[in-house]
Amino acid sequence: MLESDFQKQNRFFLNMGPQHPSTHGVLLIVLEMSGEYVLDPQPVLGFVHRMHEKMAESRPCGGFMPNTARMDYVCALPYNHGYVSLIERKTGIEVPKRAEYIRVITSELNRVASHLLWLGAYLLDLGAFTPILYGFDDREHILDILEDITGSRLTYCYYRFGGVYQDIDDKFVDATRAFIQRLRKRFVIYEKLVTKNIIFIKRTENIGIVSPDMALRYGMTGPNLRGSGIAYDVRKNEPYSVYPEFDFEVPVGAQGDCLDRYMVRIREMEQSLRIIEQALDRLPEGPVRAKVPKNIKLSPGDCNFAVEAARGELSYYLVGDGTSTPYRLKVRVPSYSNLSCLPELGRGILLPDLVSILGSFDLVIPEMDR
Amino acid sequence: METISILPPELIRMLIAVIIIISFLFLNAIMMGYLERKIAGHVQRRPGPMEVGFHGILQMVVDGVKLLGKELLIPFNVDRTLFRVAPLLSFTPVILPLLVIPFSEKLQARDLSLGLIFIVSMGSVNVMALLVAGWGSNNKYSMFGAMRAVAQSIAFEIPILLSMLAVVLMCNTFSLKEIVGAQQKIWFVVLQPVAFLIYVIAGVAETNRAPFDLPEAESELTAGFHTEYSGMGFSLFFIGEYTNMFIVASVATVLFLGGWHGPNLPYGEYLGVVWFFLKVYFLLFLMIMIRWTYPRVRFDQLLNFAWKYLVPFSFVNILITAVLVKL
Amino acid sequence: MAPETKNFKEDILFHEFNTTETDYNQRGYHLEVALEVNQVRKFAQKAYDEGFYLVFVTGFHVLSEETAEGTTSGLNGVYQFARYDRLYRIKGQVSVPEDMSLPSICDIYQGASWHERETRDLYGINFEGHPNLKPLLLSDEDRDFHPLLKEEKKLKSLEAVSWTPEALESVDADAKAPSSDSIDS
Amino acid sequence: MKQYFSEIYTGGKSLVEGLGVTFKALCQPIVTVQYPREEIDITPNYRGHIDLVLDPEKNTFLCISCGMCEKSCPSDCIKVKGKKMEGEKKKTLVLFELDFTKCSLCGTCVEVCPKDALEYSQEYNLAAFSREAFHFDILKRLEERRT
Repeated sequence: MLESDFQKQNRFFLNMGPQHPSTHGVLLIVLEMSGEYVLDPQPVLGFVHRMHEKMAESRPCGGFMPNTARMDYVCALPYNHGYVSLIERKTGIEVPKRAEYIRVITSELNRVASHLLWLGAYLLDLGAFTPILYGFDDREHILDILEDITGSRLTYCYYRFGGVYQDIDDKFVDATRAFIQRLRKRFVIYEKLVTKNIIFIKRTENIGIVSPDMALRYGMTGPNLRGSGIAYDVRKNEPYSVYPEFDFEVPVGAQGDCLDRYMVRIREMEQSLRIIEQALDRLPEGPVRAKVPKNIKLSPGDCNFAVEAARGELSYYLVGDGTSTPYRLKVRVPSYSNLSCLPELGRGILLPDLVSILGSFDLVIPEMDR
Repeated sequence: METISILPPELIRMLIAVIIIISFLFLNAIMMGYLERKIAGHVQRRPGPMEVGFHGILQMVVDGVKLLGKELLIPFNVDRTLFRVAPLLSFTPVILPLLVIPFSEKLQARDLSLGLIFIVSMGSVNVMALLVAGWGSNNKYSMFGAMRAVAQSIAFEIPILLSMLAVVLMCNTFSLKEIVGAQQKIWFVVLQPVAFLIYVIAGVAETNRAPFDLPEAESELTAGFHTEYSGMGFSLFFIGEYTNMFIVASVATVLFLGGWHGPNLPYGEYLGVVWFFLKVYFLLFLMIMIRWTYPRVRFDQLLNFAWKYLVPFSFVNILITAVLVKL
Repeated sequence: MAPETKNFKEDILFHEFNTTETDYNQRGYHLEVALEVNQVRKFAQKAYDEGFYLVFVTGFHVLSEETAEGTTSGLNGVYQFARYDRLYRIKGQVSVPEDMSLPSICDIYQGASWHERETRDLYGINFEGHPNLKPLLLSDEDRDFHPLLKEEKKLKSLEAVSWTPEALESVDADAKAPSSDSIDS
Repeated sequence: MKQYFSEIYTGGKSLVEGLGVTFKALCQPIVTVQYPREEIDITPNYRGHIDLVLDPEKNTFLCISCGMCEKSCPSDCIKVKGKKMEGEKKKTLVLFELDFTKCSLCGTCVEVCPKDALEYSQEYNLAAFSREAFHFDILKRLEERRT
């Protein structure tokens, strides 16, 4: 039906972005359209390209820490986590147990915050205004908790090679426990307001179906992949830090539509809360920072470290040359691969569905552009 | 009929009515704008406008002044005539229906025997404004908005008419005054709950309010048909939308909620307006709450909803009503 | 709970290539594959058939060298693949010949399309067979500007940045003896 | 047909439930803070831009102008200058500038300082009309705090 003669003759281009409300920042999608049907969406990236990888090559490895938080500012701590773990793997620094626990707790809190923001932003894309404010209300609690120990609210620079910047206190533990209780109650509200809503279900069910094969060809990871029914989570499949010590599930969807991706994220928040609870219960005593040489030397050769960021697998690939400056640092960001399937996924769908798909991918543009 | 002879000539009466209605229309837009912001704020657990006046009560006045002072930007390459005409076109037809609405027993500018038909026909002119605005803007997003508005309006006009017809069948008149008069004992919402529901849903869609705000749909079409408008051009659309909401709510009040009827007040034939406004603003409150609760429906779902659910239900409803009335 | 890699015999999957097993705990991946230019597509096809997904395609810049086949361009293409169902990461590395071109794998892995466009932006590697090799991250005006190419004096030879057990130990020796002014916890 | 009606029922019910949530929220107190009118106390751990620590006993800075912070700063935004005063063995700090436009608040300078002479300020209301306003003279800020 899409390739009728009429539609072939009546194609036109529509620039969606870079200042479009639902491209979340500065993403341009050039849509070739026929009526309200999208025939060929081509994303154009690079509006906030800052060449972080070049910056990494021009300063000692410790100096790149603040940059990691600025790639994905919504979920900065896993980016910190990946980078410090990479350097620790490269140099063989042992991290105290307590520090690893703190890393896991804060990373998971940050993941929940990221998902809460996504929840609101997605509903905003679908035209509901209120959930984003509720999401922000909850997220604000996390930011307050994290601000208290990290000193910043968004672009954290909390982890250090061999540990964390400062120890957590009882106030943090109590606040986190209280927050978990609160969020569990709030899930009921989200379920009533959003998950069960018939309009929401109609807007997301059977929209933008990503088949497992398609996910593999595009290298999709994270909740977008798990929505397609593949239980791939770096925290489970490639355990790092102290994740193997916790009991948590990897939620998966059934067919890979927007609703599945939504449900995966919602259930992931619950799992994150479980991890945090277990970590708080078993929090070991001890130092939070190992002794590390002042001048960290990166041995020649390459090294890879993957962590699960809120949007999927984040890989750092480092080539060292014996000095303290990385010779080459490649950051493999999840959203980049996730979005690359859009030209295939968005063929022949309606414009509102494209907005729904974009929202369900949970894109953070500065992360893709780096 | 004695009262008419002591009234001023009909023309003066109409002029006064029009002046009152136009000033009320602006007042309503200001009030609705304020209410919408305040309710939206509290629904989202924030205070809403707080700075201008007591609890921000003058915020909308200030905004109005600001919009008046803004330049009416006319983008390059637009159809200048259509672009300028569209806001006026959206504004004028919403004044006229107010002339035939009976606010209380005696407060009615003109009681047309075909009042209901008049309102419906004026309501359809409004979509013309959206089409002209979208077409004249020379912007693809505006064009999408305009096309959606037309299809949506056509689809929802039918259930609106059919649900009205059910009421008309029950009291055998198109005159709004007589319809209210027929509800002296029992409101039609009790007798016609399905028609009432259909009317409210279709009315929300007719006024392009969320969750049926597809012509605007800011997450898809930036701002839809009024993307290119600024200053007064934009605010006329804005006033038009709120007045349209008011008309839909007052027609619902007249048809289903018993118009000015309520517990007796002194000077009931004039002060019935209090009950009327209470009912109207209750409905408007409901419409605002709906906007801040639900996501937007998709375009084809909207049309499906009209044709697959609203139209069959209203047909069945009419059939049953007709049979029962005949009995 | 942690997926055991020992039980799988992935390393034999790529027996037709020049593979080296690596220590996962030190390098973060399990198998290193040294590729020739004409093997790249075969390697990608093999990885796809075996159910690997593409992690990234990138490159890095070293000194060009004289080899038996001729002068290399100094650029190296790096491909990383991993699996969804179990823990196994492989890295393919290929030296880009002097004409600065590599075969494109974006018809096997569609996701490689963007990675290859990015690599062209940053290094100027021309991926032959790519249908749409337009700049992605950089703008069209910067077509011939490749930010990650290093200056002559900063370039090191491929050996200097390649992994050797000895190199690690020599650095380790420095690291294992923290100097007195190291930061206390 | 049965599905048609059950969908109307569940759909309608979900919509009413959603309306219930927002209506409940409408009646609950607000949770936001009217920012310029009210302010929340900021946590003592907040990491603003750096400041020199004022030694309460000597009523002066602790900085020995060793320049470690300057060297370790990944963004090159710190400028430290010491001068040997006559009759003193050690250098005295004469200039300490921070270019806050480049600073990424990583805190490396504070951690690297051998004398713990740097601290984080609690200031977050930072807004100005010019770029130059963010070239802080940290030493001058200390002089102002001096009693």
